[in-house]
Amino acid sequence: MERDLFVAWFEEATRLVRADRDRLTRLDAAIGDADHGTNLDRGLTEVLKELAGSPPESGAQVLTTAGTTLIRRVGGASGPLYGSLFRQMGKALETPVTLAGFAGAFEEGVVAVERLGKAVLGDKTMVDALAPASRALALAVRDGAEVSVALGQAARAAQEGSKATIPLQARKGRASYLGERSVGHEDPGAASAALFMAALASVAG
Amino acid sequence: MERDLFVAWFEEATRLVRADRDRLTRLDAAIGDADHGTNLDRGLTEVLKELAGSPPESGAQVLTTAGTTLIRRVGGASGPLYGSLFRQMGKALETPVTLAGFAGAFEEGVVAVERLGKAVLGDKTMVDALAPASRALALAVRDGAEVSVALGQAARAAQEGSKATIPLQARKGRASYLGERSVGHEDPGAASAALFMAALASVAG
Amino acid sequence: MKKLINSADSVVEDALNGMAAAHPSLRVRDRVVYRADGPRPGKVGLVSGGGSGHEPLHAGFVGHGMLDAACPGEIFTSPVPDQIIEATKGVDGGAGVLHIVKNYTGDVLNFEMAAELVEGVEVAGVLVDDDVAVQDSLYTAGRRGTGATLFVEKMAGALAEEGAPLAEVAAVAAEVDERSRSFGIALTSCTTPAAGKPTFDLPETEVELGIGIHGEPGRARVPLAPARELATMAMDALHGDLPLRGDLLVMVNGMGGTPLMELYVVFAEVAAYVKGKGARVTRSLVGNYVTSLEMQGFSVTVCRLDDALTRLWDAPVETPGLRWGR
Amino acid sequence: MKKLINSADSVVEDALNGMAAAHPSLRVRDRVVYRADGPRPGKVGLVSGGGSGHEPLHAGFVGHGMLDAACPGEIFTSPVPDQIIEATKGVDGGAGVLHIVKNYTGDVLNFEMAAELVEGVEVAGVLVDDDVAVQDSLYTAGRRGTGATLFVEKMAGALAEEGAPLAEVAAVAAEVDERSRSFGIALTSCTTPAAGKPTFDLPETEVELGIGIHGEPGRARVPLAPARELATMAMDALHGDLPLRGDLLVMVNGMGGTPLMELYVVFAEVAAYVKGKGARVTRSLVGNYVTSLEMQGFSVTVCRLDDALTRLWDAPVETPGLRWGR
Ligand SMILES: Nc1ncnc2c1ncn2[C@@H]1O[C@H](COP(=O)(O)OP(=O)(O)O)[C@@H](O)[C@H]1O
Ligand SMILES: Nc1ncnc2c1ncn2[C@@H]1O[C@H](COP(=O)(O)OP(=O)(O)O)[C@@H](O)[C@H]1O
Ligand SMILES: [Mg+2]
Ligand SMILES: [Mg+2]
Ligand SMILES: [Mg+2]
Ligand SMILES: [Mg+2]
Repeated sequence: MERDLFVAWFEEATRLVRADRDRLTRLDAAIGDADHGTNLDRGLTEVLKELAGSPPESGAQVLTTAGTTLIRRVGGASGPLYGSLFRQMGKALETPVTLAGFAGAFEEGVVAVERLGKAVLGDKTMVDALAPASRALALAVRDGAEVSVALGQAARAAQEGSKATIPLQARKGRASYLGERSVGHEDPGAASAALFMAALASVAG
Repeated sequence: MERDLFVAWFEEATRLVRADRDRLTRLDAAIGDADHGTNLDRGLTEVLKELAGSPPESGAQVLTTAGTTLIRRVGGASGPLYGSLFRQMGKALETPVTLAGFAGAFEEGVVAVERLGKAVLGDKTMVDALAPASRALALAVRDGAEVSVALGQAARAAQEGSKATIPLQARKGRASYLGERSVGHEDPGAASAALFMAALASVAG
Repeated sequence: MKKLINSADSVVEDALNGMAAAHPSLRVRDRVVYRADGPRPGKVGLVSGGGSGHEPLHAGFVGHGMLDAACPGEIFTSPVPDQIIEATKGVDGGAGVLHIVKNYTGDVLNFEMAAELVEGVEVAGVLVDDDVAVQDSLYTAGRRGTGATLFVEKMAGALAEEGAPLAEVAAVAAEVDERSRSFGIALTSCTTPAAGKPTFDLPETEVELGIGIHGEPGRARVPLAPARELATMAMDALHGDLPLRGDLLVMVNGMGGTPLMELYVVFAEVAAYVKGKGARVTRSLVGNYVTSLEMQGFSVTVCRLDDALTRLWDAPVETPGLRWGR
Repeated sequence: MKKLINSADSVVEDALNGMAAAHPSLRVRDRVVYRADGPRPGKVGLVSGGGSGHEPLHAGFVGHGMLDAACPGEIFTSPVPDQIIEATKGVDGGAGVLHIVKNYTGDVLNFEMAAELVEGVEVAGVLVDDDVAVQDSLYTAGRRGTGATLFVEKMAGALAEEGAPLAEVAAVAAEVDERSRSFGIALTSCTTPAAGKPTFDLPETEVELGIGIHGEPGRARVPLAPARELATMAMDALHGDLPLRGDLLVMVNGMGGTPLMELYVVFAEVAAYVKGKGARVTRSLVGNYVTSLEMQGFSVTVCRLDDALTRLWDAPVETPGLRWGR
């Protein structure tokens, strides 16, 4: 059932974020305010509670519930940004879910993040992981790739995108305050976005 | 000239206190508020300035000037206590200065300290160095000892008295707040009193 | 980490309980701190908020002549839209509500979402961005809001208390921000309860120049120097951005762990600097007002006053963190 | 040592210059801080003082309704008689002067000497000794004066402002002391500028119970515990000495380096404790008021109020460190 798959995505993402909570917070300490791991962990814990408390009926509903919960519970920059990603995906996702449909919804979500954050690729934000992932998905769809291959490529693209933030000077978010001193550090939001994509590849791949 | 001798006493005491300033402050840190070395150093520096600025005419005047300056410049507990010691000595000291006369004046000074501080031997204060020194002086006078011998014995008695404060539980001064935790530390005021006596033995002994 | 807390998770909640217990003039409900005597019909409501850890900002500035409500987020994490929506509705006396928002992505996004979602209340917003340590540019997040937030809250609050309409209150808020600049220097890092260790490592011999109020590292590290030199660095940065002229409101603000005595030492240098530029400190504030947990260090905020703003600054205020005139 | 100072030698002087620059209501002359509007004929003058490093105590409490002058000594070193004599003469409005003296050997001796030497002014004294961490006995220096000093200065100051005679002002001062108790806990040591290193070493996992305000070590070390437990230890010590009953004025005071947020966490626990004993917190104060340089930690001071004292507490006060009602 597609609904369970999406629930599993958030369960796995929560597991990965929790396991990497201190790393995410450390990344945020270096160029931000040392709360990204805590923020996401708190938010995802609430998401799982919400999903368990009033189980949604569709994959799309899982996404909107998760997005709304993140907006309502996280705060900070990442709360509204991740919240908008999933809410927009939920709105755009059609049933039954196909790989192409998912890729389209994901792209809409990423565009929502870019709009809200006024960030473009290379600003050293979560967009630097999300946008390449979306692009990889779209290419995989075009090439008629298997779901597992497509999601694997998306996860890899996100991971590479996150690492690619290291040499960048931040132009958005808290890291931008550091100017040149932001160079040489991975963006925490890009790193957590890579975890989301890895979680998806692992449950649906 | 006796006046020069008393000036030399304060010069030597200043030298010794300055050399041991950090040790005195460390002793005060352990059972007090970490300022005894600084307090005395500041006060004695002012005493030397005062003595140089308006040179007193007699040994007695050196003592009263020093005492008044310590009262006016040090503050804390040790300012009034050392100040009273030297002021009272200055009042009591007769010209020409004899060893017996000095011993008598010193005893009066020590009594002034005890009165002002309401401290008795064994309370773990400067009295624990001053009173034994006074007693040693008196005994030496009784025995007709040489000046150098008498002052040497006084210095030793002060030094031993100071070390004897280590096992005591303080009943006066800041160290009394520590109750049993004051045990095992040398009293900073007793330690500085021993320096005063050592200085005297070194310039007049 | 050594902190007077029960647990990292409960610290914001516990502190709010303490505030509620200490100040009968406040009401705390669902993570919003309100004036107990509000809302007042016809009065513009002032709502601010942001991450916790900056106390007394913002909750300590709720009261007569200043804020009507504050929305405290988790430590260094902006509040969520729900809090802001509740606060906005709760303080509306029919004359609309001003959101005073420090310019951080998180604060801006959450306040924007709340402003969109709240219904039946006219909402205006002001963005505080006074920190000259941050390069301002079209392509970045822009300057941070720090010390000037207190000035904006105080002066806009005074005008609102007089019954001025929303547009005027918002305009004065923007004007105060426009006329204010800040610069901060840290001697030590802060430690967030959740992270449990210092956000940055700073050697005994160095200071961070141009720090914000979230333990963000600054723009540069320089050797520890006497207060006079550090004050000069801060003042040069301010003066270089907005020349010091005329009557000034000057705040020397502690970052939370710096004792008042040291702030006065800095203030003496700042006052001398201002005098040297031919300007006048006509109003001042020295203390821990916009803090960063237990960080040691200071920030200076300067606002170029005119008579109208001076009057608003002097107007009575009665909050836990700032009080005079009543 | 990381401090915002120019030099260890000049820190008191520099801070006083900063105070003078920041507060036109004060006059600083020869190491005495006076009310600029004093002395007032017929009003009893209030003089206090002590070592520096406890800011805002005492100089921050000079002003209408509180002290007429403060005599700041070197860091943690009582002032010298000359200062106290000058201050006493300077504030005398013909109705005599009250010396408010914290019970430390140095403070007592220097104030006593000054009282003896000052001529032509009627002087009364009150000794503040509220710290229950210190065993009280005929054979020791007795209890220290800590947080209650602020209460004594406030309430005696209010009575003096009303024009009460010296004997009455002194009696109320003594009564406030009698009804007040304090207990302090340190998380970290302070560092005096002259010593340059922490007065005591305290492991990351331990706290000092029963500390004073000069970096004196406490009576015992215990493992670091949640705020609730630390607050309970402090309150048990207070309650054991003077049972909590009726209306209470409660101050949760920071030692200088503890952020306000943590003090509110402690206050919540203290308020709950008081409630549990069936007493009432009717007035409170939360903040850094009687400090120990940059020490982290807190003290609780409780005063058993009656209506007369409540009225004196509520009376207007206008000082840099405490202000309400004007
Ligand atoms: N304007 C923006 N657009 C896109 N992503 C952003 C933007 N600002 C911040 N982010 C992302 O949010 C992350 C920080 O999230 P978090 O630490 O939870 O919030 P905060 O910065 O408020 O403390 C950054 O690492 C970055 O990836
Ligand atoms: N009541 C007292 N009688 C005699 N000596 C005392 C008394 N109280 C304190 N002292 C001495 O003063 C010393 C402390 O001096 P100092 O550190 O300069 O002053 P403070 O205690 O005010 O900081 C103690 O070590 C002790 O020897
Ligand atoms: Mg962050
Ligand atoms: Mg001492
Ligand atoms: Mg944050
Ligand atoms: Mg001292």
